[in-house]
Amino acid sequence: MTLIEEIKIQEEKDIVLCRRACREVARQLQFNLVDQTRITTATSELARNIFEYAGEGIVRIEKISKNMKQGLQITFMDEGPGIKDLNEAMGEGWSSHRGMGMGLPGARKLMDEFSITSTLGEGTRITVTKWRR
Amino acid sequence: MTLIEEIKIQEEKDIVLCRRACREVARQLQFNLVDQTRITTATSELARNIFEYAGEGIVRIEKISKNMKQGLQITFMDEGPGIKDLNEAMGEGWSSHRGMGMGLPGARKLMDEFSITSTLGEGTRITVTKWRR
Amino acid sequence: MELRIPILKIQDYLIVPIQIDMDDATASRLQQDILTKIEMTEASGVLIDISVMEMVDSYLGRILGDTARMANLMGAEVVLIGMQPAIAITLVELGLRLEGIYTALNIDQGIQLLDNLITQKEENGGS
Amino acid sequence: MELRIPILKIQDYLIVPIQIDMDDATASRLQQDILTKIEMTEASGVLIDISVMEMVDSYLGRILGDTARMANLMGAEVVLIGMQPAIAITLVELGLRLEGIYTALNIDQGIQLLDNLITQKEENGGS
Ligand SMILES: Nc1ncnc2c1ncn2[C@@H]1O[C@H](COP(=O)(O)OP(=O)(O)O)[C@@H](O)[C@H]1O
Ligand SMILES: Nc1ncnc2c1ncn2[C@@H]1O[C@H](COP(=O)(O)OP(=O)(O)O)[C@@H](O)[C@H]1O
Repeated sequence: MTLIEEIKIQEEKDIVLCRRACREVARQLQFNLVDQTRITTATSELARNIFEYAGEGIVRIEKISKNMKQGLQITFMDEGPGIKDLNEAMGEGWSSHRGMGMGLPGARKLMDEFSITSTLGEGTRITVTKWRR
Repeated sequence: MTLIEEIKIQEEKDIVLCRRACREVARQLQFNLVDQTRITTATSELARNIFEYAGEGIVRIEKISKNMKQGLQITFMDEGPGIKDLNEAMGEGWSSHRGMGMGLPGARKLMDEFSITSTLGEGTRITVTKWRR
Repeated sequence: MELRIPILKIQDYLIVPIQIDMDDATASRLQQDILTKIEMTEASGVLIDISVMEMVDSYLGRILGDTARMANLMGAEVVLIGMQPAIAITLVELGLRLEGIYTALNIDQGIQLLDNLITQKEENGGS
Repeated sequence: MELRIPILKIQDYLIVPIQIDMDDATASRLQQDILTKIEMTEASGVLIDISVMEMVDSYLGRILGDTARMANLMGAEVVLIGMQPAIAITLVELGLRLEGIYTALNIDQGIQLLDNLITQKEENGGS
Protein backbone atom coordinates (compact mmCIF):
# COMPACT_ATOMS: atom_id res chain seq x y z
CA MET A 1 0.00 0.00 0.00
CA THR A 2 1.58 3.23 -1.16
CA LEU A 3 0.14 6.61 -0.31
CA ILE A 4 0.11 8.75 -3.40
CA GLU A 5 -1.68 11.88 -2.38
CA GLU A 6 -3.89 13.43 0.26
CA ILE A 7 -6.27 16.19 -0.70
CA LYS A 8 -8.16 18.50 1.61
CA ILE A 9 -11.75 19.28 0.68
CA GLN A 10 -12.64 22.71 2.02
CA GLU A 11 -14.22 24.62 -0.80
CA GLU A 12 -16.17 23.74 -3.90
CA LYS A 13 -13.19 24.03 -6.20
CA ASP A 14 -11.48 21.26 -4.26
CA ILE A 15 -14.01 18.81 -5.71
CA VAL A 16 -12.55 19.53 -9.14
CA LEU A 17 -8.94 19.39 -7.92
CA CYS A 18 -9.64 16.09 -6.24
CA ARG A 19 -11.26 14.40 -9.22
CA ARG A 20 -8.50 15.66 -11.49
CA ALA A 21 -5.85 14.26 -9.17
CA CYS A 22 -7.58 10.88 -9.14
CA ARG A 23 -7.86 10.84 -12.90
CA GLU A 24 -4.17 11.65 -13.22
CA VAL A 25 -3.22 8.83 -10.86
CA ALA A 26 -5.56 6.42 -12.68
CA ARG A 27 -3.93 7.40 -15.95
CA GLN A 28 -0.46 6.84 -14.56
CA LEU A 29 -1.48 3.45 -13.22
CA GLN A 30 -2.61 2.66 -16.77
CA PHE A 31 -6.28 2.16 -16.13
CA ASN A 32 -8.18 2.19 -19.42
CA LEU A 33 -10.17 5.25 -20.42
CA VAL A 34 -13.52 3.92 -19.28
CA ASP A 35 -12.14 2.97 -15.86
CA GLN A 36 -10.44 6.36 -15.57
CA THR A 37 -13.83 7.94 -16.17
CA ARG A 38 -15.59 5.65 -13.70
CA ILE A 39 -12.99 6.46 -11.01
CA THR A 40 -13.14 10.20 -11.70
CA THR A 41 -16.92 10.23 -11.58
CA ALA A 42 -17.19 8.22 -8.36
CA THR A 43 -14.58 10.51 -6.79
CA SER A 44 -16.49 13.59 -7.82
CA GLU A 45 -19.68 12.28 -6.22
CA LEU A 46 -18.04 11.37 -2.92
CA ALA A 47 -15.88 14.49 -2.68
CA ARG A 48 -18.98 16.61 -3.28
CA ASN A 49 -20.78 14.79 -0.47
CA ILE A 50 -17.95 15.72 1.91
CA PHE A 51 -18.22 19.36 0.90
CA GLU A 52 -22.03 19.38 0.96
CA TYR A 53 -22.74 17.45 4.12
CA ALA A 54 -19.62 17.72 6.28
CA GLY A 55 -18.22 21.04 5.06
CA GLU A 56 -14.70 19.65 4.96
CA GLY A 57 -12.71 16.47 4.96
CA ILE A 58 -9.83 14.57 3.46
CA VAL A 59 -9.46 12.35 0.42
CA ARG A 60 -6.61 9.84 0.43
CA ILE A 61 -5.40 8.25 -2.78
CA GLU A 62 -3.45 4.99 -2.50
CA LYS A 63 -1.97 2.41 -4.78
CA ILE A 64 -2.58 -1.14 -3.60
CA SER A 65 -1.94 -4.65 -4.82
CA LYS A 66 -3.41 -8.06 -4.09
CA ASN A 67 -2.72 -11.42 -5.73
CA MET A 68 -0.70 -9.82 -8.52
CA LYS A 69 -3.48 -7.33 -9.21
CA GLN A 70 -2.84 -3.62 -9.03
CA GLY A 71 -5.50 -1.32 -7.74
CA LEU A 72 -6.36 2.23 -6.85
CA GLN A 73 -7.95 2.82 -3.47
CA ILE A 74 -9.52 6.10 -2.48
CA THR A 75 -10.70 6.94 1.02
CA PHE A 76 -13.09 9.79 1.82
CA MET A 77 -13.01 10.90 5.45
CA ASP A 78 -14.89 13.62 7.26
CA GLU A 79 -15.90 14.56 10.78
CA GLY A 80 -19.29 15.81 9.72
CA PRO A 81 -22.76 14.89 11.01
CA GLY A 82 -22.64 11.25 9.88
CA ILE A 83 -25.44 9.30 8.26
CA LYS A 84 -28.43 8.16 10.31
CA ASP A 85 -29.65 5.26 8.18
CA LEU A 86 -27.03 3.76 5.87
CA ASN A 87 -29.53 1.51 4.07
CA GLU A 88 -31.66 4.48 3.27
CA ALA A 89 -28.71 6.61 2.15
CA MET A 90 -27.34 3.85 -0.10
CA GLY A 91 -30.70 3.51 -1.85
CA GLU A 92 -31.05 4.92 -5.31
CA GLY A 93 -32.78 8.27 -5.42
CA TRP A 94 -32.76 8.92 -1.67
CA SER A 95 -31.51 12.37 -0.67
CA SER A 96 -31.83 14.23 2.62
CA HIS A 97 -31.45 17.48 0.73
CA ARG A 98 -32.37 18.33 -2.82
CA GLY A 99 -29.81 16.04 -4.45
CA MET A 100 -30.52 13.35 -6.98
CA GLY A 101 -29.58 10.65 -4.46
CA MET A 102 -27.25 8.99 -6.93
CA GLY A 103 -23.91 9.76 -5.34
CA LEU A 104 -23.53 6.86 -2.91
CA PRO A 105 -25.26 4.12 -4.96
CA GLY A 106 -23.63 5.43 -8.13
CA ALA A 107 -20.11 5.40 -6.70
CA ARG A 108 -20.72 1.86 -5.50
CA LYS A 109 -21.74 0.71 -8.97
CA LEU A 110 -18.85 2.42 -10.71
CA MET A 111 -16.16 0.96 -8.43
CA ASP A 112 -15.22 -2.67 -7.78
CA GLU A 113 -15.30 -2.38 -4.00
CA PHE A 114 -17.13 0.00 -1.71
CA SER A 115 -17.27 0.17 2.07
CA ILE A 116 -18.80 2.77 4.31
CA THR A 117 -18.83 3.41 8.03
CA SER A 118 -20.60 6.36 9.59
CA THR A 119 -21.34 7.41 13.14
CA LEU A 120 -23.85 10.11 13.98
CA GLY A 121 -22.07 13.18 15.28
CA GLU A 122 -18.65 11.74 14.52
CA GLY A 123 -18.30 11.48 10.79
CA THR A 124 -18.22 9.30 7.73
CA ARG A 125 -15.55 7.20 6.09
CA ILE A 126 -15.93 5.66 2.66
CA THR A 127 -13.33 3.50 0.92
CA VAL A 128 -13.59 2.57 -2.75
CA THR A 129 -11.29 0.40 -4.86
CA LYS A 130 -10.84 -0.25 -8.55
CA TRP A 131 -8.66 -3.12 -9.80
CA ARG A 132 -6.74 -2.91 -13.01
CA ARG A 133 -7.77 -5.53 -15.56
CA MET B 1 -30.74 -41.37 -12.56
CA THR B 2 -27.84 -41.34 -14.98
CA LEU B 3 -24.93 -38.99 -14.61
CA ILE B 4 -24.15 -37.47 -17.94
CA GLU B 5 -21.50 -34.91 -17.25
CA GLU B 6 -19.78 -32.94 -14.52
CA ILE B 7 -18.31 -29.56 -15.28
CA LYS B 8 -15.94 -27.51 -13.14
CA ILE B 9 -16.57 -23.79 -12.97
CA GLN B 10 -13.30 -22.00 -12.34
CA GLU B 11 -13.05 -19.19 -14.83
CA GLU B 12 -15.47 -17.04 -16.73
CA LYS B 13 -15.20 -19.08 -19.90
CA ASP B 14 -16.50 -22.11 -18.02
CA ILE B 15 -19.91 -20.43 -17.84
CA VAL B 16 -20.10 -20.67 -21.64
CA LEU B 17 -18.78 -24.26 -21.72
CA CYS B 18 -21.31 -25.26 -19.11
CA ARG B 19 -24.35 -23.74 -20.81
CA ARG B 20 -23.29 -25.25 -24.13
CA ALA B 21 -22.95 -28.69 -22.56
CA CYS B 22 -26.42 -28.41 -21.05
CA ARG B 23 -27.90 -27.33 -24.37
CA GLU B 24 -26.28 -30.27 -26.11
CA VAL B 25 -27.67 -32.71 -23.57
CA ALA B 26 -31.12 -31.10 -23.79
CA ARG B 27 -30.99 -31.47 -27.56
CA GLN B 28 -30.02 -35.12 -27.32
CA LEU B 29 -32.85 -35.76 -24.88
CA GLN B 30 -35.12 -34.22 -27.53
CA PHE B 31 -36.37 -31.26 -25.58
CA ASN B 32 -38.05 -28.77 -27.91
CA LEU B 33 -36.22 -25.61 -28.93
CA VAL B 34 -37.92 -23.34 -26.41
CA ASP B 35 -37.15 -25.72 -23.54
CA GLN B 36 -33.57 -26.06 -24.73
CA THR B 37 -33.31 -22.28 -24.55
CA ARG B 38 -34.94 -22.12 -21.12
CA ILE B 39 -32.54 -24.76 -19.78
CA THR B 40 -29.49 -23.07 -21.33
CA THR B 41 -30.47 -19.68 -19.96
CA ALA B 42 -31.16 -20.93 -16.43
CA THR B 43 -27.84 -22.79 -16.48
CA SER B 44 -26.01 -19.69 -17.57
CA GLU B 45 -27.48 -17.67 -14.69
CA LEU B 46 -26.64 -20.24 -12.03
CA ALA B 47 -23.18 -21.07 -13.35
CA ARG B 48 -22.39 -17.35 -13.40
CA ASN B 49 -23.47 -17.07 -9.77
CA ILE B 50 -21.00 -19.81 -8.82
CA PHE B 51 -18.20 -17.98 -10.59
CA GLU B 52 -19.21 -14.58 -9.24
CA TYR B 53 -19.98 -15.37 -5.65
CA ALA B 54 -18.12 -18.58 -4.84
CA GLY B 55 -15.21 -18.31 -7.26
CA GLU B 56 -15.50 -21.96 -8.20
CA GLY B 57 -17.79 -24.95 -8.04
CA ILE B 58 -19.24 -27.91 -9.89
CA VAL B 59 -22.22 -28.36 -12.19
CA ARG B 60 -23.65 -31.87 -12.50
CA ILE B 61 -25.91 -32.81 -15.40
CA GLU B 62 -28.16 -35.85 -14.94
CA LYS B 63 -30.89 -37.66 -16.84
CA ILE B 64 -33.78 -38.67 -14.62
CA SER B 65 -37.17 -40.28 -15.05
CA LYS B 66 -40.33 -40.39 -12.97
CA ASN B 67 -43.75 -41.87 -13.84
CA MET B 68 -42.74 -42.48 -17.43
CA LYS B 69 -41.55 -38.89 -17.77
CA GLN B 70 -38.00 -38.14 -18.80
CA GLY B 71 -36.24 -35.18 -17.32
CA LEU B 72 -33.00 -33.25 -17.16
CA GLN B 73 -31.68 -32.39 -13.73
CA ILE B 74 -28.83 -29.97 -13.16
CA THR B 75 -27.15 -29.40 -9.82
CA PHE B 76 -24.97 -26.38 -9.03
CA MET B 77 -22.67 -26.88 -6.06
CA ASP B 78 -20.13 -24.57 -4.50
CA GLU B 79 -18.30 -24.13 -1.22
CA GLY B 80 -18.50 -20.37 -1.34
CA PRO B 81 -19.78 -17.90 1.24
CA GLY B 82 -23.39 -19.08 1.14
CA ILE B 83 -26.50 -16.91 1.12
CA LYS B 84 -27.60 -15.11 4.27
CA ASP B 85 -31.25 -14.57 3.52
CA LEU B 86 -32.71 -16.94 0.93
CA ASN B 87 -36.03 -15.12 0.73
CA GLU B 88 -34.26 -11.90 -0.04
CA ALA B 89 -31.94 -13.53 -2.60
CA MET B 90 -34.84 -15.24 -4.38
CA GLY B 91 -36.66 -11.92 -4.76
CA GLU B 92 -36.72 -10.31 -8.15
CA GLY B 93 -34.27 -7.47 -8.49
CA TRP B 94 -32.38 -8.14 -5.28
CA SER B 95 -28.61 -8.25 -5.69
CA SER B 96 -25.88 -8.06 -3.08
CA HIS B 97 -23.55 -6.79 -5.76
CA ARG B 98 -24.10 -4.89 -8.94
CA GLY B 99 -26.21 -7.54 -10.63
CA MET B 100 -29.73 -7.29 -11.94
CA GLY B 101 -30.99 -9.71 -9.32
CA MET B 102 -32.71 -11.87 -11.94
CA GLY B 103 -30.55 -14.98 -11.82
CA LEU B 104 -32.16 -16.96 -8.99
CA PRO B 105 -35.80 -15.92 -9.55
CA GLY B 106 -35.32 -16.19 -13.32
CA ALA B 107 -33.86 -19.71 -13.21
CA ARG B 108 -36.73 -20.75 -10.97
CA LYS B 109 -39.32 -19.47 -13.45
CA LEU B 110 -37.63 -21.06 -16.46
CA MET B 111 -37.37 -24.54 -14.93
CA ASP B 112 -40.11 -26.90 -13.71
CA GLU B 113 -38.51 -27.58 -10.34
CA PHE B 114 -36.08 -25.56 -8.29
CA SER B 115 -34.60 -26.24 -4.87
CA ILE B 116 -31.89 -24.41 -3.00
CA THR B 117 -29.99 -24.98 0.21
CA SER B 118 -27.31 -22.66 1.45
CA THR B 119 -25.31 -22.43 4.64
CA LEU B 120 -23.29 -19.36 5.54
CA GLY B 121 -19.60 -20.11 5.30
CA GLU B 122 -20.21 -23.56 3.83
CA GLY B 123 -21.68 -23.10 0.42
CA THR B 124 -24.70 -23.28 -1.81
CA ARG B 125 -26.42 -26.10 -3.66
CA ILE B 126 -29.14 -25.54 -6.22
CA THR B 127 -30.97 -28.28 -8.12
CA VAL B 128 -33.21 -27.56 -11.09
CA THR B 129 -35.26 -29.94 -13.22
CA LYS B 130 -37.03 -29.76 -16.54
CA TRP B 131 -39.44 -32.51 -17.65
CA ARG B 132 -39.86 -33.43 -21.25
CA ARG B 133 -43.37 -32.86 -22.55
CA MET C 1 -6.72 -14.30 -25.95
CA GLU C 2 -10.07 -12.56 -25.88
CA LEU C 3 -12.46 -12.98 -28.78
CA ARG C 4 -13.56 -9.93 -30.66
CA ILE C 5 -16.75 -9.54 -32.64
CA PRO C 6 -16.24 -7.68 -35.94
CA ILE C 7 -18.14 -4.47 -36.58
CA LEU C 8 -18.85 -3.59 -40.22
CA LYS C 9 -19.63 -0.15 -41.56
CA ILE C 10 -22.13 -0.04 -44.43
CA GLN C 11 -22.94 3.46 -45.59
CA ASP C 12 -24.07 5.38 -42.52
CA TYR C 13 -24.66 2.38 -40.32
CA LEU C 14 -22.69 -0.12 -38.30
CA ILE C 15 -23.60 -3.78 -38.58
CA VAL C 16 -22.66 -6.15 -35.77
CA PRO C 17 -23.24 -9.81 -36.62
CA ILE C 18 -22.91 -11.81 -33.42
CA GLN C 19 -22.01 -15.32 -34.50
CA ILE C 20 -20.60 -16.90 -31.39
CA ASP C 21 -21.75 -17.71 -27.90
CA MET C 22 -19.99 -14.81 -26.17
CA ASP C 23 -18.54 -15.03 -22.70
CA ASP C 24 -19.12 -12.04 -20.42
CA ALA C 25 -15.76 -10.41 -21.11
CA THR C 26 -16.28 -10.62 -24.87
CA ALA C 27 -19.74 -9.09 -24.54
CA SER C 28 -18.48 -6.23 -22.43
CA ARG C 29 -15.63 -5.68 -24.87
CA LEU C 30 -18.13 -5.60 -27.74
CA GLN C 31 -20.11 -2.89 -25.97
CA GLN C 32 -17.03 -0.70 -25.76
CA ASP C 33 -16.03 -1.49 -29.35
CA ILE C 34 -19.46 -0.49 -30.69
CA LEU C 35 -19.40 2.83 -28.84
CA THR C 36 -15.83 3.58 -29.91
CA LYS C 37 -16.70 2.77 -33.52
CA ILE C 38 -19.72 5.10 -33.37
CA GLU C 39 -17.38 7.84 -32.20
CA MET C 40 -14.76 7.10 -34.90
CA THR C 41 -17.08 6.65 -37.86
CA GLU C 42 -19.88 8.98 -36.74
CA ALA C 43 -22.36 6.29 -37.74
CA SER C 44 -25.86 7.41 -36.85
CA GLY C 45 -27.30 3.91 -36.55
CA VAL C 46 -26.26 0.44 -35.38
CA LEU C 47 -27.79 -2.91 -36.37
CA ILE C 48 -26.97 -5.72 -33.95
CA ASP C 49 -27.76 -9.00 -35.66
CA ILE C 50 -28.57 -11.62 -33.03
CA SER C 51 -30.34 -14.02 -35.43
CA VAL C 52 -27.91 -16.85 -34.78
CA MET C 53 -27.64 -16.30 -31.03
CA GLU C 54 -28.96 -19.32 -29.19
CA MET C 55 -29.36 -17.70 -25.82
CA VAL C 56 -29.65 -14.31 -24.16
CA ASP C 57 -29.42 -14.40 -20.37
CA SER C 58 -29.77 -11.47 -17.97
CA TYR C 59 -26.12 -10.47 -18.38
CA LEU C 60 -26.23 -10.36 -22.17
CA GLY C 61 -29.68 -8.78 -22.10
CA ARG C 62 -28.39 -6.03 -19.89
CA ILE C 63 -25.36 -5.45 -22.11
CA LEU C 64 -27.63 -5.12 -25.17
CA GLY C 65 -30.03 -2.72 -23.45
CA ASP C 66 -27.24 -0.62 -21.94
CA THR C 67 -25.44 -0.42 -25.28
CA ALA C 68 -28.58 0.99 -26.88
CA ARG C 69 -28.95 3.60 -24.13
CA MET C 70 -25.28 4.55 -24.31
CA ALA C 71 -25.40 4.88 -28.10
CA ASN C 72 -28.49 7.08 -27.72
CA LEU C 73 -26.58 9.39 -25.40
CA MET C 74 -23.91 9.71 -28.06
CA GLY C 75 -26.50 10.48 -30.74
CA ALA C 76 -26.95 7.13 -32.49
CA GLU C 77 -29.88 4.70 -32.71
CA VAL C 78 -29.65 0.94 -32.15
CA VAL C 79 -31.85 -1.80 -33.64
CA LEU C 80 -31.73 -5.46 -32.60
CA ILE C 81 -32.17 -7.79 -35.58
CA GLY C 82 -33.70 -11.25 -35.82
CA MET C 83 -34.30 -12.38 -32.25
CA GLN C 84 -35.38 -16.04 -32.32
CA PRO C 85 -38.84 -16.83 -30.90
CA ALA C 86 -37.33 -19.12 -28.26
CA ILE C 87 -35.17 -16.26 -27.00
CA ALA C 88 -38.04 -13.80 -26.97
CA ILE C 89 -40.10 -16.28 -24.92
CA THR C 90 -37.25 -16.92 -22.50
CA LEU C 91 -36.51 -13.23 -21.99
CA VAL C 92 -40.12 -12.47 -21.16
CA GLU C 93 -40.34 -15.42 -18.77
CA LEU C 94 -37.06 -14.40 -17.15
CA GLY C 95 -38.63 -11.02 -16.49
CA LEU C 96 -36.08 -9.02 -18.44
CA ARG C 97 -37.32 -5.92 -20.15
CA LEU C 98 -35.38 -4.51 -23.02
CA GLU C 99 -37.16 -1.21 -22.59
CA GLY C 100 -36.81 1.34 -25.31
CA ILE C 101 -34.81 -0.95 -27.54
CA TYR C 102 -35.88 -1.18 -31.17
CA THR C 103 -36.16 -4.54 -32.93
CA ALA C 104 -36.62 -5.71 -36.53
CA LEU C 105 -37.06 -9.07 -38.22
CA ASN C 106 -34.16 -8.82 -40.62
CA ILE C 107 -31.39 -6.52 -41.78
CA ASP C 108 -33.49 -4.93 -44.54
CA GLN C 109 -36.29 -4.04 -42.18
CA GLY C 110 -33.70 -2.89 -39.69
CA ILE C 111 -32.16 -0.48 -42.18
CA GLN C 112 -35.64 0.75 -43.09
CA LEU C 113 -36.41 1.27 -39.40
CA LEU C 114 -33.13 3.15 -38.82
CA ASP C 115 -33.83 5.37 -41.84
CA ASN C 116 -37.24 6.17 -40.42
CA LEU C 117 -36.03 6.59 -36.86
CA ILE C 118 -33.38 9.02 -37.87
CA THR C 119 -35.71 11.13 -40.00
CA GLN C 120 -38.33 10.88 -37.29
CA LYS C 121 -35.90 11.89 -34.60
CA GLU C 122 -35.15 14.91 -36.66
CA GLU C 123 -38.86 15.57 -36.94
CA ASN C 124 -40.22 14.72 -33.51
CA GLY C 125 -37.20 14.52 -31.32
CA GLY C 126 -36.40 12.56 -28.22
CA SER C 127 -33.63 10.05 -27.98
CA MET D 1 -12.66 34.86 -9.97
CA GLU D 2 -15.29 32.58 -11.41
CA LEU D 3 -14.71 30.98 -14.80
CA ARG D 4 -17.19 31.65 -17.53
CA ILE D 5 -17.88 29.47 -20.54
CA PRO D 6 -18.28 31.48 -23.76
CA ILE D 7 -21.53 31.21 -25.71
CA LEU D 8 -21.30 31.82 -29.46
CA LYS D 9 -24.19 32.84 -31.68
CA ILE D 10 -24.13 31.43 -35.20
CA GLN D 11 -27.14 32.39 -37.26
CA ASP D 12 -30.18 31.28 -35.31
CA TYR D 13 -28.35 29.05 -32.91
CA LEU D 14 -26.20 29.28 -29.82
CA ILE D 15 -23.10 27.12 -29.63
CA VAL D 16 -21.62 26.33 -26.24
CA PRO D 17 -18.25 24.60 -26.42
CA ILE D 18 -17.41 23.34 -22.95
CA GLN D 19 -13.65 23.06 -22.81
CA ILE D 20 -12.84 22.94 -19.14
CA ASP D 21 -13.58 20.76 -16.17
CA MET D 22 -16.25 22.98 -14.62
CA ASP D 23 -16.78 23.29 -10.91
CA ASP D 24 -20.38 23.32 -9.71
CA ALA D 25 -20.63 27.12 -9.52
CA THR D 26 -19.34 27.52 -13.07
CA ALA D 27 -21.83 24.96 -14.34
CA SER D 28 -24.72 26.59 -12.60
CA ARG D 29 -23.58 29.99 -13.91
CA LEU D 30 -23.44 28.54 -17.42
CA GLN D 31 -27.01 27.37 -17.12
CA GLN D 32 -28.12 30.89 -16.29
CA ASP D 33 -25.98 32.38 -19.05
CA ILE D 34 -27.49 30.08 -21.67
CA LEU D 35 -31.04 30.95 -20.66
CA THR D 36 -30.29 34.68 -20.57
CA LYS D 37 -28.66 34.49 -23.98
CA ILE D 38 -31.67 32.63 -25.42
CA GLU D 39 -33.86 35.46 -24.21
CA MET D 40 -31.55 38.20 -25.51
CA THR D 41 -30.83 36.74 -28.92
CA GLU D 42 -34.11 34.90 -29.45
CA ALA D 43 -32.08 31.91 -30.59
CA SER D 44 -34.32 28.97 -31.39
CA GLY D 45 -31.73 26.30 -30.76
CA VAL D 46 -28.70 25.57 -28.57
CA LEU D 47 -25.85 23.18 -29.30
CA ILE D 48 -23.88 22.20 -26.21
CA ASP D 49 -20.63 20.65 -27.34
CA ILE D 50 -19.36 18.26 -24.67
CA SER D 51 -16.94 16.39 -26.93
CA VAL D 52 -13.89 17.29 -24.88
CA MET D 53 -15.52 16.84 -21.49
CA GLU D 54 -13.77 14.08 -19.56
CA MET D 55 -16.44 13.48 -16.98
CA VAL D 56 -20.13 14.07 -16.34
CA ASP D 57 -21.25 13.26 -12.80
CA SER D 58 -24.78 13.41 -11.41
CA TYR D 59 -24.50 17.14 -10.68
CA LEU D 60 -23.36 18.08 -14.20
CA GLY D 61 -25.80 15.60 -15.72
CA ARG D 62 -28.63 17.23 -13.85
CA ILE D 63 -27.52 20.72 -14.91
CA LEU D 64 -27.46 19.63 -18.56
CA GLY D 65 -30.88 17.98 -18.38
CA ASP D 66 -32.42 20.90 -16.48
CA THR D 67 -30.97 23.40 -18.94
CA ALA D 68 -32.62 21.55 -21.82
CA ARG D 69 -35.97 21.47 -20.05
CA MET D 70 -35.76 25.16 -19.11
CA ALA D 71 -34.79 26.15 -22.66
CA ASN D 72 -37.75 24.11 -23.92
CA LEU D 73 -40.07 26.10 -21.69
CA MET D 74 -38.67 29.27 -23.25
CA GLY D 75 -39.30 27.87 -26.72
CA ALA D 76 -35.77 26.78 -27.66
CA GLU D 77 -34.42 23.32 -28.40
CA VAL D 78 -31.19 21.94 -26.95
CA VAL D 79 -28.92 19.30 -28.48
CA LEU D 80 -25.98 17.69 -26.68
CA ILE D 81 -23.08 17.13 -29.05
CA GLY D 82 -20.33 14.54 -29.09
CA MET D 83 -20.59 12.69 -25.81
CA GLN D 84 -17.58 10.39 -25.51
CA PRO D 85 -18.16 6.62 -25.18
CA ALA D 86 -16.56 6.51 -21.73
CA ILE D 87 -18.99 9.14 -20.46
CA ALA D 88 -22.02 7.43 -22.02
CA ILE D 89 -20.95 4.19 -20.33
CA THR D 90 -20.44 5.88 -16.96
CA LEU D 91 -23.75 7.76 -17.08
CA VAL D 92 -25.74 4.60 -17.84
CA GLU D 93 -23.92 2.67 -15.11
CA LEU D 94 -24.46 5.53 -12.67
CA GLY D 95 -28.17 5.19 -13.40
CA LEU D 96 -28.61 8.74 -14.67
CA ARG D 97 -31.17 9.23 -17.38
CA LEU D 98 -30.97 12.26 -19.56
CA GLU D 99 -34.56 11.64 -20.61
CA GLY D 100 -35.94 13.66 -23.45
CA ILE D 101 -32.64 15.32 -24.21
CA TYR D 102 -31.59 15.40 -27.87
CA THR D 103 -28.15 14.15 -28.80
CA ALA D 104 -26.02 14.25 -31.94
CA LEU D 105 -22.64 12.90 -32.94
CA ASN D 106 -21.15 16.17 -34.18
CA ILE D 107 -21.99 19.83 -34.74
CA ASP D 108 -23.11 19.27 -38.35
CA GLN D 109 -25.58 16.59 -37.39
CA GLY D 110 -26.64 18.73 -34.45
CA ILE D 111 -27.43 21.70 -36.71
CA GLN D 112 -29.30 19.38 -39.08
CA LEU D 113 -31.29 18.03 -36.15
CA LEU D 114 -32.10 21.52 -34.87
CA ASP D 115 -33.18 22.66 -38.37
CA ASN D 116 -35.56 19.74 -38.63
CA LEU D 117 -36.82 20.05 -35.09
CA ILE D 118 -37.63 23.69 -35.56
CA THR D 119 -39.29 23.27 -38.97
CA GLN D 120 -41.39 20.48 -37.52
CA LYS D 121 -42.38 22.64 -34.59
CA GLU D 122 -43.36 25.49 -36.86
CA GLU D 123 -45.47 23.13 -38.91
CA ASN D 124 -47.32 21.68 -35.95
CA GLY D 125 -47.38 24.79 -33.84
CA GLY D 126 -46.52 24.98 -30.13
CA SER D 127 -43.53 23.43 -28.42
N1 LIG E 1 -20.16 12.50 3.86
C1 LIG E 1 -21.45 12.54 4.29
N2 LIG E 1 -21.78 13.02 5.51
C2 LIG E 1 -23.06 13.06 5.92
N3 LIG E 1 -24.11 12.63 5.19
C3 LIG E 1 -23.86 12.15 3.95
C4 LIG E 1 -22.54 12.09 3.43
N4 LIG E 1 -22.60 11.55 2.18
C5 LIG E 1 -23.90 11.30 1.95
N5 LIG E 1 -24.67 11.66 3.01
C6 LIG E 1 -26.14 11.50 3.15
O1 LIG E 1 -26.58 10.49 2.26
C7 LIG E 1 -27.57 11.00 1.38
C8 LIG E 1 -27.46 10.34 0.03
O2 LIG E 1 -26.24 10.72 -0.60
P1 LIG E 1 -26.10 10.62 -2.17
O3 LIG E 1 -26.51 9.24 -2.59
O4 LIG E 1 -24.73 11.05 -2.55
O5 LIG E 1 -27.18 11.62 -2.75
P2 LIG E 1 -27.30 13.22 -2.66
O6 LIG E 1 -25.95 13.76 -2.30
O7 LIG E 1 -27.75 13.61 -4.04
O8 LIG E 1 -28.34 13.49 -1.62
C9 LIG E 1 -27.36 12.49 1.35
O9 LIG E 1 -28.55 13.19 1.01
C10 LIG E 1 -26.89 12.76 2.78
O10 LIG E 1 -28.00 12.85 3.64
N1 LIG F 1 -23.75 -19.43 -5.47
C1 LIG F 1 -23.94 -18.37 -4.66
N2 LIG F 1 -23.15 -18.19 -3.57
C2 LIG F 1 -23.34 -17.12 -2.75
N3 LIG F 1 -24.26 -16.17 -2.97
C3 LIG F 1 -25.07 -16.30 -4.03
C4 LIG F 1 -24.95 -17.37 -4.94
N4 LIG F 1 -25.90 -17.22 -5.91
C5 LIG F 1 -26.57 -16.09 -5.62
N5 LIG F 1 -26.08 -15.51 -4.48
C6 LIG F 1 -26.58 -14.29 -3.83
O1 LIG F 1 -27.92 -14.06 -4.23
C7 LIG F 1 -28.06 -12.78 -4.81
C8 LIG F 1 -29.11 -12.79 -5.90
O2 LIG F 1 -28.66 -13.60 -6.98
P1 LIG F 1 -29.29 -13.40 -8.42
O3 LIG F 1 -30.77 -13.44 -8.31
O4 LIG F 1 -28.66 -14.39 -9.34
O5 LIG F 1 -28.89 -11.92 -8.85
P2 LIG F 1 -27.46 -11.24 -9.13
O6 LIG F 1 -26.47 -12.33 -9.39
O7 LIG F 1 -27.72 -10.37 -10.32
O8 LIG F 1 -27.13 -10.43 -7.90
C9 LIG F 1 -26.67 -12.41 -5.30
O9 LIG F 1 -26.50 -11.01 -5.37
C10 LIG F 1 -25.78 -13.06 -4.23
O10 LIG F 1 -25.69 -12.24 -3.10
